Amino acid sequence: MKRLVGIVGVGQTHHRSKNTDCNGQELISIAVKRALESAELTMADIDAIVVGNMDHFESINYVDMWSVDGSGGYMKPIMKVTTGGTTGSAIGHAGFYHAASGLFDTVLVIGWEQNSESDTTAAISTCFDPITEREYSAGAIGPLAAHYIAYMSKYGATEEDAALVSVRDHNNAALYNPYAHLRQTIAVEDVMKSAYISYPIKLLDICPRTDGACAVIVASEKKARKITDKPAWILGVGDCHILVHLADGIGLANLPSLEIAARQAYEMAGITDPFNQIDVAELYVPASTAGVSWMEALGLCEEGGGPRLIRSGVTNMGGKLPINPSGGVLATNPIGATGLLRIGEAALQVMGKAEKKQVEGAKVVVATGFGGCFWSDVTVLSSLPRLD
Amino acid sequence: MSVQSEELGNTGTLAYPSRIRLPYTWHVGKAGSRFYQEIRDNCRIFGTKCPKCEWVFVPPRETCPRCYRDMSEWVEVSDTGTLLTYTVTRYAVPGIQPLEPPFALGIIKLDGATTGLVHMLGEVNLGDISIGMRVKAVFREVREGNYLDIKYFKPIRT
Amino acid sequence: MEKVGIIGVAQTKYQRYNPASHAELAYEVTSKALEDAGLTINDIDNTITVSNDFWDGRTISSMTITEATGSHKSPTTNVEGDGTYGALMGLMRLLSGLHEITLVVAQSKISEGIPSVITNAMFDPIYERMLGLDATNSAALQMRSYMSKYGVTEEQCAKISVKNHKNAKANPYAQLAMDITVEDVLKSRVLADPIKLLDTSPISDGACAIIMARERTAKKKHGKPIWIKGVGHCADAYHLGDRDLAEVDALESAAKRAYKMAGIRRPLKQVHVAEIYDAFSYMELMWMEGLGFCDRGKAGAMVDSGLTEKNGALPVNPSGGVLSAHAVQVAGLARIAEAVLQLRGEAGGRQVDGASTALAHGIEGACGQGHCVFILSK
Amino acid sequence: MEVKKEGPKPLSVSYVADMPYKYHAGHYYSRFLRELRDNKRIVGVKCPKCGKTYVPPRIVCRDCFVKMEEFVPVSDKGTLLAFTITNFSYIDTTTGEPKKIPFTAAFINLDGADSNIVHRLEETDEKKIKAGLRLQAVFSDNRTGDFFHDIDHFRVIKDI
Repeated sequence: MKRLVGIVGVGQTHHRSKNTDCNGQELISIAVKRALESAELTMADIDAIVVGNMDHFESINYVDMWSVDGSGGYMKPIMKVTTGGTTGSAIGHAGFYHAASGLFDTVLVIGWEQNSESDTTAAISTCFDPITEREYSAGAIGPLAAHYIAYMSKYGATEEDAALVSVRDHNNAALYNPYAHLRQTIAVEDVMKSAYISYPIKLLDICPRTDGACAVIVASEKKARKITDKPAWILGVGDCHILVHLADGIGLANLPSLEIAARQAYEMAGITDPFNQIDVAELYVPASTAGVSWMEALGLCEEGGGPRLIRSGVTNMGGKLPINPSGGVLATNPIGATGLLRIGEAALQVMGKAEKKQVEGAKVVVATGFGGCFWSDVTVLSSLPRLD
Repeated sequence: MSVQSEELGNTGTLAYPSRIRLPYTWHVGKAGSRFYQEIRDNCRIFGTKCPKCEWVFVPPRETCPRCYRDMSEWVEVSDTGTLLTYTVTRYAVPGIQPLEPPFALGIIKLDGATTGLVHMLGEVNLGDISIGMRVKAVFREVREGNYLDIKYFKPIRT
Repeated sequence: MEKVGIIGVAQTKYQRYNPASHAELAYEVTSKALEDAGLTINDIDNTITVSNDFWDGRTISSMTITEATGSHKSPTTNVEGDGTYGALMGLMRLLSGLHEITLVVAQSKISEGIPSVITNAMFDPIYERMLGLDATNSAALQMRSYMSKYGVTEEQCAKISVKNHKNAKANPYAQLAMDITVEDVLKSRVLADPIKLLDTSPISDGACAIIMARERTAKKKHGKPIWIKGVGHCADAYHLGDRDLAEVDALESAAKRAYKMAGIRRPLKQVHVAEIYDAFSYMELMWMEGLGFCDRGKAGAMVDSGLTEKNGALPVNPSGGVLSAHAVQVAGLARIAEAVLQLRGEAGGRQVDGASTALAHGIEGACGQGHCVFILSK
Repeated sequence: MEVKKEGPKPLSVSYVADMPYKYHAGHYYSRFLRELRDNKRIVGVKCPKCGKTYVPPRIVCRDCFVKMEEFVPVSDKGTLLAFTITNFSYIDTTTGEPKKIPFTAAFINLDGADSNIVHRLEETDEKKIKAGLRLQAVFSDNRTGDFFHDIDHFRVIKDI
């Protein structure tokens, strides 16, 4: 028998580029306390903990053990899950499975990163094969850029389309999300005028590096209903981690891992018509170009339909399918927390607790994670326990 | 610059020598900053006390690791204490050790603290260390606001 | 708990230098475990990998073995920690009812890095790390604390090394199989007293994989599934000074949870063989206490009685344990694999007669801060 | 975090984490590195089932999940698929020193290979680089078993 599992609490720090006044454990504890508070729980109510980040970003080994002072893991079951950029979504899913297994009722999930403690680009370079790739691999921008070049020529997408995504996300962050890291409104010209990082991707097309943490409380159906009258039910999860070599990411048509993970999550959730069934999406978009092209991997539009959707304004606040009301990854990127923020923000939407970023009547929200070597995770949340 | 691949023992395969070498700047945080500043500026050692379990934690923390309660009460503890356990490290690991081996490490329960503080032991014959020994902090002359501002703990007569 | 059975296990031989790369090791155990279970990669509907970015020398090091484990072909995640935690994550996926067959793969190449440097990074960078702490000298602090509190002797700890290295002689996967005496251990080079060279585990490369399935599938796919009856995990405080290092509260809590699930009230009687994480000789004694095989402080006497020898009433580490092969992230998963072989009756020269319930145990962090306990049964 | 409380100025602790590793090349990369070093030859490995050739060679075919054992040479010429010119400095983790910039990371499909490699393209002028360019490996004279050195870089060639 499959068990229903819901999110009952969400907490996050005010994300910043450099967090000089708290250490990692203190950062975690801010998010955890806010999550507990939002669910009106105390640490005594927590049965198990999942934590995740990227080891070499802060150079801490066995972070599950180290985190105990901040995560509340003393004399509790705690484990670490790490999958790179998808860490945040992977820990969210791990929390889901903790409760869905029937082994634990109330599970605290924590993603965090203090990127300012090291040189993030250098740390990212250590993701790549030390013998055949690391020397010239500073991130995934190259393959992302190549992909968008191909997408532009095939479907008539433009750099301006990507700029529209960037503007949408930055402005959502600025106008609606007090926790976001970058909170300045921008215009398409600002994006177009910013310097190329790797043609056609420009500075304002890419995500920042952020210090921050997010905590989410996941509970079994019985517990969830006791804690709140409006849990965010996790109806679907999917995870697909496809590649080993960065260079092989070049040949990918769109993002197959997202398509596969979405298929898994939609099937589980009973989503057959994503564009019409989904009310809001919190997408892990590492560059605005991906914000144009990856919507089709999620089944939100036909092949090549990304530019049409973006230009129409459908994905803006007030549109039929607002994407990233929180401002998303382009505004806030504490890497180990980033994917969990998508899930947390999605949960807030369906719980009706998203405050200024609330999309009225949001019932079904999809959240995604991206990372590793073109890996994807997809989560479907809803205020309804099932979609019929 | 090139890397010289090496034969890996007699396995017939190669090993590629490299490293992950990166500078880090860790934020000490609120409680830790005050802890280090008191040591640096005043040679005084503080802990924080949990309102629930009443443990005094050194180094101080903002949240009780046991009860997950906020701790706002600062308590000065003594610079003398009792040795709970110790070891003498006799092997060398380049890059991570503060002293040439052999060197002694111990866990010291400072008078007034509930928890132990791991630190080095100095001014002591390495064969004469014993559990229960009374020790006192020796502060560095020039202090920088880090863990090594306490140079080591030395034995005191009881 | 719904029944989940282990239907495939595989290990490499553990070696000081295994010439295979991470991916090659992972592929070896993946394909062997599939063979053991009589499955192909297409039967696997989700995969858990186990990694550690420090030991592996790479960020997102699970990426290294994605294709070699076939994890790119099914829903997947990666647990960073001991292999027992990976198995637990795999178990959860099956218990959710959303998956049928889980592959769990752990691999380690400890010989690539410098263990002291890597374990130094377990300690708080703003505090204790600057003292040059590592797995060995922190364990020495614990061993001394334990011996002093309970009057356990270095000889009693040495007996663990003697027993486990002897047991390893019957384990074709073990790295350090040898006949040594208590005197050899006591006279071996002092690393961080009271820890001597022969109290420590070796540097090992190796891998382990297990395949588990929900009850119906397990029965259909395999003649001798080994059932998971209980599991528990728990963490102690982080800073060494916050803990009483002579005590095993976190392990006791993890074990109690696992025992309760498995209906075990008298572990000493009801567990027939235990594979536990003896990274250092003294740890086996402490973990026996945390697992409730005896009262606190009494494990030394229990070992003196010979009860944990291979032909004793409760053989502990008939495989030779971690002291005989320590591929770090693998070591707990290897304990599960060994327990499965025992319960199948396929443990060869290390077979314990009549074992129908076994315990497997993994640790996490410094001085056994975290523990994970599995109870398995025929 | 958002409210600055009265209190001492927060401190930080800085030092270098330095972790040496001897990465084991394993059976597949060892063959790859030896062929480069000893014979100036780039080898891949071919899947017995689907026939795809992977460079660098690896144990298992991504699609077929079968063990690959047939090593095959591929060309030292290939096609540029994509590139990134890195002109901001970051720490080279293999030395702890700032990386020499600018450098162009080129994603290359070697003739005869069904997978891609990443290496350095000599050219760093963005205007002179575009996907589709034909490239050739430039080998070092003194080769040491290092992919990033034994092939020093790739150069643009006039070739169809």
